[in-house]
Amino acid sequence: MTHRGTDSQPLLDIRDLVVKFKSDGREFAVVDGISFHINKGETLGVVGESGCGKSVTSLSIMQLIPTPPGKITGGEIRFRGDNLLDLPEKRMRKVRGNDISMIFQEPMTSLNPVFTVGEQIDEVLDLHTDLNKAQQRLRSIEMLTLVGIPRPEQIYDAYPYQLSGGMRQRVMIAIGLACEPQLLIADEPTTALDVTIQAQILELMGNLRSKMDTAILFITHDLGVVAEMCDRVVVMYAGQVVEEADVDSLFNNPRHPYTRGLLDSIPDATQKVERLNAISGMVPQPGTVERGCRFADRCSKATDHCFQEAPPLFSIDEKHISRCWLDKDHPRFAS
Amino acid sequence: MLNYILRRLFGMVPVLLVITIIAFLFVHLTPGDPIRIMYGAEIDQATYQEMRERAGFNDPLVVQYGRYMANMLKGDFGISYRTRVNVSDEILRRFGYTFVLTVLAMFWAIVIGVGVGILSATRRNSLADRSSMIATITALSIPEFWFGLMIMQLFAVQLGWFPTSGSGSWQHLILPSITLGLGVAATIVRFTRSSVLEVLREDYVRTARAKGQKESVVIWRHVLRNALIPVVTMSGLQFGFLIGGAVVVEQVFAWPGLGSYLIDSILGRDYPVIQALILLFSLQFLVINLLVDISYAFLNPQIRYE
Amino acid sequence: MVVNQQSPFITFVRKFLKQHLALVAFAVLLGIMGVAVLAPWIAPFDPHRPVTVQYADHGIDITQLTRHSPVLEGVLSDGTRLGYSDLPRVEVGAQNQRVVNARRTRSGLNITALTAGHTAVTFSIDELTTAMDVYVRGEVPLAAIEPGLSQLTIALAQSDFAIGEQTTLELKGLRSDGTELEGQDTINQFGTEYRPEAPLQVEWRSLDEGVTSVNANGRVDFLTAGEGLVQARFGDVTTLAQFAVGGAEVAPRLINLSLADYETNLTDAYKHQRPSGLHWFGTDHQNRDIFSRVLHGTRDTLMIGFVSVAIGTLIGTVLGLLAGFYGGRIDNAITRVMDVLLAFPGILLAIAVIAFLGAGLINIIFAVAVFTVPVFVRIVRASTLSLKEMTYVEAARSIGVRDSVIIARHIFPGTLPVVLVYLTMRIGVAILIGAALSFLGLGGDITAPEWGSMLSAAKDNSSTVFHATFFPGLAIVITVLSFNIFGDGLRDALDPKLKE
Amino acid sequence: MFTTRKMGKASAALLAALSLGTGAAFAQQAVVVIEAEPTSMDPHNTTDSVSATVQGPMFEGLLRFDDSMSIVPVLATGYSYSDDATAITFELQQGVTFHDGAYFNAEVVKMNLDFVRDADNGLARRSFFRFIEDVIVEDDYTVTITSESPNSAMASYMAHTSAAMKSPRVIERKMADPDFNADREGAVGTGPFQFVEWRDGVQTVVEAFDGYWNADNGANVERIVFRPVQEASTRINMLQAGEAHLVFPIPTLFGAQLESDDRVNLRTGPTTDVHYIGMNLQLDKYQDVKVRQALNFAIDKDGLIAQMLDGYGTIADSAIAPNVYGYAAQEIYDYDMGEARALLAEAGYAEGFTATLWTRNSTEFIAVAEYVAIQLGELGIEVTVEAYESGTLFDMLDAGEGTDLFIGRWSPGTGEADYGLRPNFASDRVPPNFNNSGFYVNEAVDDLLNRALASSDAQEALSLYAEVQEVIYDEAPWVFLHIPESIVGSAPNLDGVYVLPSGNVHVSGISLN
Repeated sequence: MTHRGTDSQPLLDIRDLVVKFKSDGREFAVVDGISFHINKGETLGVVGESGCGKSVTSLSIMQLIPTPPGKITGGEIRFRGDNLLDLPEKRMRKVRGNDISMIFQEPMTSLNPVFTVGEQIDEVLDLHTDLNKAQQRLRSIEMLTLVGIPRPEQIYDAYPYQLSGGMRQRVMIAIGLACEPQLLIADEPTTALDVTIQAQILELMGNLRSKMDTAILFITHDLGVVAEMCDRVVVMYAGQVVEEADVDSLFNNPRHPYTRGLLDSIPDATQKVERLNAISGMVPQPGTVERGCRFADRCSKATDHCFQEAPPLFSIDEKHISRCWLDKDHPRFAS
Repeated sequence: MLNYILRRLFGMVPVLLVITIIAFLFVHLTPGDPIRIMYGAEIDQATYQEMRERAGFNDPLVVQYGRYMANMLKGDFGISYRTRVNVSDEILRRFGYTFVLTVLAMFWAIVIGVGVGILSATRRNSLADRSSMIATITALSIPEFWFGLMIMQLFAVQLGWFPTSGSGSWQHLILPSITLGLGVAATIVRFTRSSVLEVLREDYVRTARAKGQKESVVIWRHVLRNALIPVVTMSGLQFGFLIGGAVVVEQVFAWPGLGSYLIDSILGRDYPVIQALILLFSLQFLVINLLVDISYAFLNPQIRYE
Repeated sequence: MVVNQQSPFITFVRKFLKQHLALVAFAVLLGIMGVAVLAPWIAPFDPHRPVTVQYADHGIDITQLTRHSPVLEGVLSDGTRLGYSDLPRVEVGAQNQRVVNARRTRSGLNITALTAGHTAVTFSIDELTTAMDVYVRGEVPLAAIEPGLSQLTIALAQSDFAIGEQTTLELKGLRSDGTELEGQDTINQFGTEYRPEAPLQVEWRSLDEGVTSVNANGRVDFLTAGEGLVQARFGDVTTLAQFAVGGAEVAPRLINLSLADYETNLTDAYKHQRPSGLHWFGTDHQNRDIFSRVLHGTRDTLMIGFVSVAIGTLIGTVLGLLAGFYGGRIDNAITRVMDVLLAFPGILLAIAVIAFLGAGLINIIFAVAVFTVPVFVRIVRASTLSLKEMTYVEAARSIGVRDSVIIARHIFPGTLPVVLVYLTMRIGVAILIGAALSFLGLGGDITAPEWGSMLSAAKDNSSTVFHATFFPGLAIVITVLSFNIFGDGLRDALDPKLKE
Repeated sequence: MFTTRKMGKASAALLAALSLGTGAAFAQQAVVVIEAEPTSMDPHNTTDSVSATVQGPMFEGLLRFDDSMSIVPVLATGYSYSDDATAITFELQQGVTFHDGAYFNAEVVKMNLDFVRDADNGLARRSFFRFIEDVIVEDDYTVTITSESPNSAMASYMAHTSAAMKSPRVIERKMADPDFNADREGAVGTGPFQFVEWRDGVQTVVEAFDGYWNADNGANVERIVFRPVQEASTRINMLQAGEAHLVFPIPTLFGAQLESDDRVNLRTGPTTDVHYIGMNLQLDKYQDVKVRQALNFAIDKDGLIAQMLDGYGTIADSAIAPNVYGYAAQEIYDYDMGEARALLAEAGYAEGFTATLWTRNSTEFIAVAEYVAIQLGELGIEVTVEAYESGTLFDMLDAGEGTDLFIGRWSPGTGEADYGLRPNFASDRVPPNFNNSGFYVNEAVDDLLNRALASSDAQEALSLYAEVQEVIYDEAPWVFLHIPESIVGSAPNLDGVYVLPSGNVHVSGISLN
């Protein structure tokens, strides 16, 4: 979470979000006080290993956390000023798919096998627009062409099982953007695709973003994608934000040891290396680290202090913050 | 789709042929002799031999089978040894009784089964869910005839709400159909519940919700269309087994359907009736299977039959 | 994601332990299996023999006699007493033939208790009758019953009279409980109290042809010479008085019959004794202890369940895997055969096999196994079809893994939850089918202490004797219920997608 | 004699009337529940008592048995034997018409008897009338039946239900068209009720025939409906719920319970069914009479009646039942295990032997078999019970191989000693012929039976039958068990029905007051 842009109010502003999950009678915070914001038309990358809480954060924006076992226990999610957590379910439904929409990681199972592609796109139009059946069909076909699907008329009447993974993801994007939302949450949209398709999808998302001036919350564990797609990046670890910065300053001047570890483990095609270097150890189970920095036991520069006391966020500069005692002589960040 | 149906119908013929052979052999090789059964100890050896000769029992089995198949193709299933009535007329007359009983039992079973199944799946671990689970498991563990005897004793004899047995008016149908439908209803509840739970976990349900769709529409349109496919198969299977159950229930409630007719004829070694009934039951079952498969394709586009 | 350290088996056990209901069911099942093994030692009675024969070695003295041999003596007019063997043919009759069966035997007289209740039993030789009261105690306590009159006697001071003389006979009555009634008035008084709705009175009658005449109060007039004979009657009971009138020569004749005891208590300890402290589930129509029979029956019933379903599952799963995995001709052949088997709906297939092979435990097991195979083929084939589509199977095939290994290691585990769930439920169904076969009269050895046969034997009197049908039926429900709940627990524990 | 227990208190009658629906109209229809489906409406082709009972109200013979098995005239006004008992002449009732309008006369009697005796008509009762040599029509209303050998039991044969008279038109139609199904459509007799319909598995209905010749004791109800219900407990429920007027047979255990039920009137009557355990005398273990007598002493008949029949039965003290003509009581083998063990030891089987007991698979038979097996077990004889469907059992017994012990029941339909003893003890009736399944061969018994049948002097016949029964009882080829009572349950307001010892129930006189 960096300093507020002076010019306008952020599109989405998350403050101290806490999400707890109950299992076997014990409750622990998968998301432990997260804050960040997205400005209009901006693409924010959220990076972290699996289990750091990035998917849960995205689901809590849409308030699709399955309760039980999960529950949003604290913080605010302000979208265009009003706190989504206060909205009654009826109003929240108005937001989903219209103002904020979401696409998921697994395209193979994200579409309903017993309905045609057209029916599934028409459904979101039917919910949020007053287009009649014929107009919905036209709009859907238009969206299909927009996302680069060949022979859109036939695909409109086809069933999901007749489409490849890439094609299905394009349909998901079509559904997501059909109502021209202001924010598109993409939860690892290309992870399940092979590389060539991945590139096409990223390029497609790039064009659409500029055409529709849609903000994208891009959740991934692939720093390569971040570099290519995102304006700003938030690095998450074990339910907390550990670093946030513009793309360039993050890649050129990573402050937090975890971010540096992530960047070092990107294989460099030019050098021959015996072993790829990786960060040793495992992500701690949520709620297992009571005291000190959560990355301490995997951090090569960890000192006793790191084990005793959890580091706060420090402002490296007005657009760059890091949660590490190494930067303790920087001013503490005050949101 | 059409030639698939034709192919399946054509495929049934050999199966039915095999069944007629099995039914024929099974009946002729089992111990016991219908002439002796019908006339008991009263007739002496000479008359007994005469009657066997006239009924053609002494001819070689192949000849008897040939005669039987020839008649059958003419739609004549022969004369019942026990009641000396034309078997096909008798079956036609009694078919209505069993059909009404099984259809009503199936009606109870589907209405209760699917309704309670969805209810308990959508309100998981609530009181309703837990109690319905206990009730269904218990219902599956009770022997049908024991349950029949108990409710007959309570509702018919003690309280007199319903007639104890026999046929006549709609009241006669209530107790037998509930007894018959009990087990099937419990099976459908369990199956519907697990199927709905399965689908609720699917990604496309989350997609539907992400579109801003109402929870009720998510359930009735997205979840049910997928969840009901296995339920249809299971109900199809259960309908076949209903006829089996009917055999016991008809015996307890003296319901003059095909079930009790079969038991009487097996105990009475009534060859023609046994053969005809076995053929009828298997034909009925194969037709039901075909209907289920066709509905399967209709419901689930993924499985296309060329 | 939370990375899981333990082996799948431990997770399975951990998840299973959370199913409290299934745990209880599992404990009940262990209990039932224990009973099946230990039945001969824990059963209070031998299940094959009637309990009355076994009471002796249970330290229960058979006070409940079901039989009584009355000792009858005749009294001659000259006072001599005759034993049974010297008496002429005695006619024996029970007033209520449902309560006792009274008759002559080669050695003497015999009264056998039939059902609970009270009756009088009369013994008569020509015009002489004496009676006794028999009480048969059953389940329902007897209503208090007034002891009836058993014997009349006339005390004759003098027996030879002259013509024209008179005498009044003194009548004495003896009730079955020993109380004595002096004189005709007291006896008549007792007559009105004993049967208010049809009061009994003493009646006098002269049996000789005109030698004597007697009035309603027992006053005798001697009219001509000869043997005088006067009968006194009260209900069924009679006595005689013999006179030598006008110096006539009179041979001694029987004037009275007497019994060693006029009252006896028997017990209907025959059959269908209601559940009691001694017999928790009561006794069946052969008076065998139902609780012991249920215990012994556990073994046979479980055997039907386990063995038949084990065979059915094994065959069914293998065929299902082959049909599902290979498809094409194999699938078609197997499905067609299954269609033939499935063409006999449910119990009909088992009936056909039993009717063909004849009754017997082995045949039931085989019938139920055959009945189970098609179900497993269909279930396993369905899940194999869907598992086959999974990417990890294609992945395995793409790296050249042999089909048999794919099926064994990749596909079969996927079908495990469905197979296991159905396995436990089919055991329940197998037990139910076994019971239904018995009910239809096609079951195993009808005399065996097996639950199905016990139900079949009791089915004809299920509406009158509740316990004979109720307990075996309850035993079936509890066993099948435990299997079903245990099956559910297994399924939930084994289901990998189970998030809880 | 049969004893009627009138339990009906005022309230019970009212309740029964109410529960049976509206007053007069419905009361005119009597519902009779029977245990099985009738097999035929043709008396000449019927062997089971259910069909005989259903045919009862429609058909009449020349004579019939009353409730104490004595012969009563019906279509014949009287009969007389020739002095050498080879012929019997009947004077016939005049003015009798069949339901289809045909007249009844001597010619019709001859046509009936000739038709049933003709082999190619394939009627089950052909062997029953084999004793008839010829039927001579003396005049319109006099007919004489002759037999080759002297036979004093011909009257009893003509009183049997299968000696009923069918309409001549039915016989002519059957002669003309062999495929005509007389069993279904041949129900045309002279009785007070005529055939309406027979729907298999549902009901058989007969209604009052207004042209009945014997006007003063015609039908007392509009219609009688016979409903087959196999399940005993269901039959009893129908009776208690007031859905049926008459229900039989009632298992003995229900008897005890129904005694105390006001809604039900129980009628019991002695039958002529003698239940016994047959032994295969060809096996050497049964050769010695001491063994056979030991088995008789080892069975507690009193206990059997108390436990298996709930008291509804008497001990069989001869090979035929008390109300069979010619019965002579013997001295019962009382239950005496000591005597039984001694006899067994004397015969050289001190440690006992193993045996198999064949029985029919109906519940009552199995219960008796179990009881006998348990008691023989106490004597050291290991008995395994094998239950078979009745037809299969007759097959196995007639085949004559592998027979050991078997439960038998025999009741002479003619109600006289010859048909009671000959089929079971005559040496020419050993398998495969029917019923001497124990291979009992005794020339003296054969001779006595033939002389008794031939003698026209009743007293001589009776003494001969007494002698035969004594010989049989002492030689004990059977273990003599019991004679059950038949139990019939009826609504309190039902009357005019009696149970024949042969098991048939005479319902023609049924009335609902």
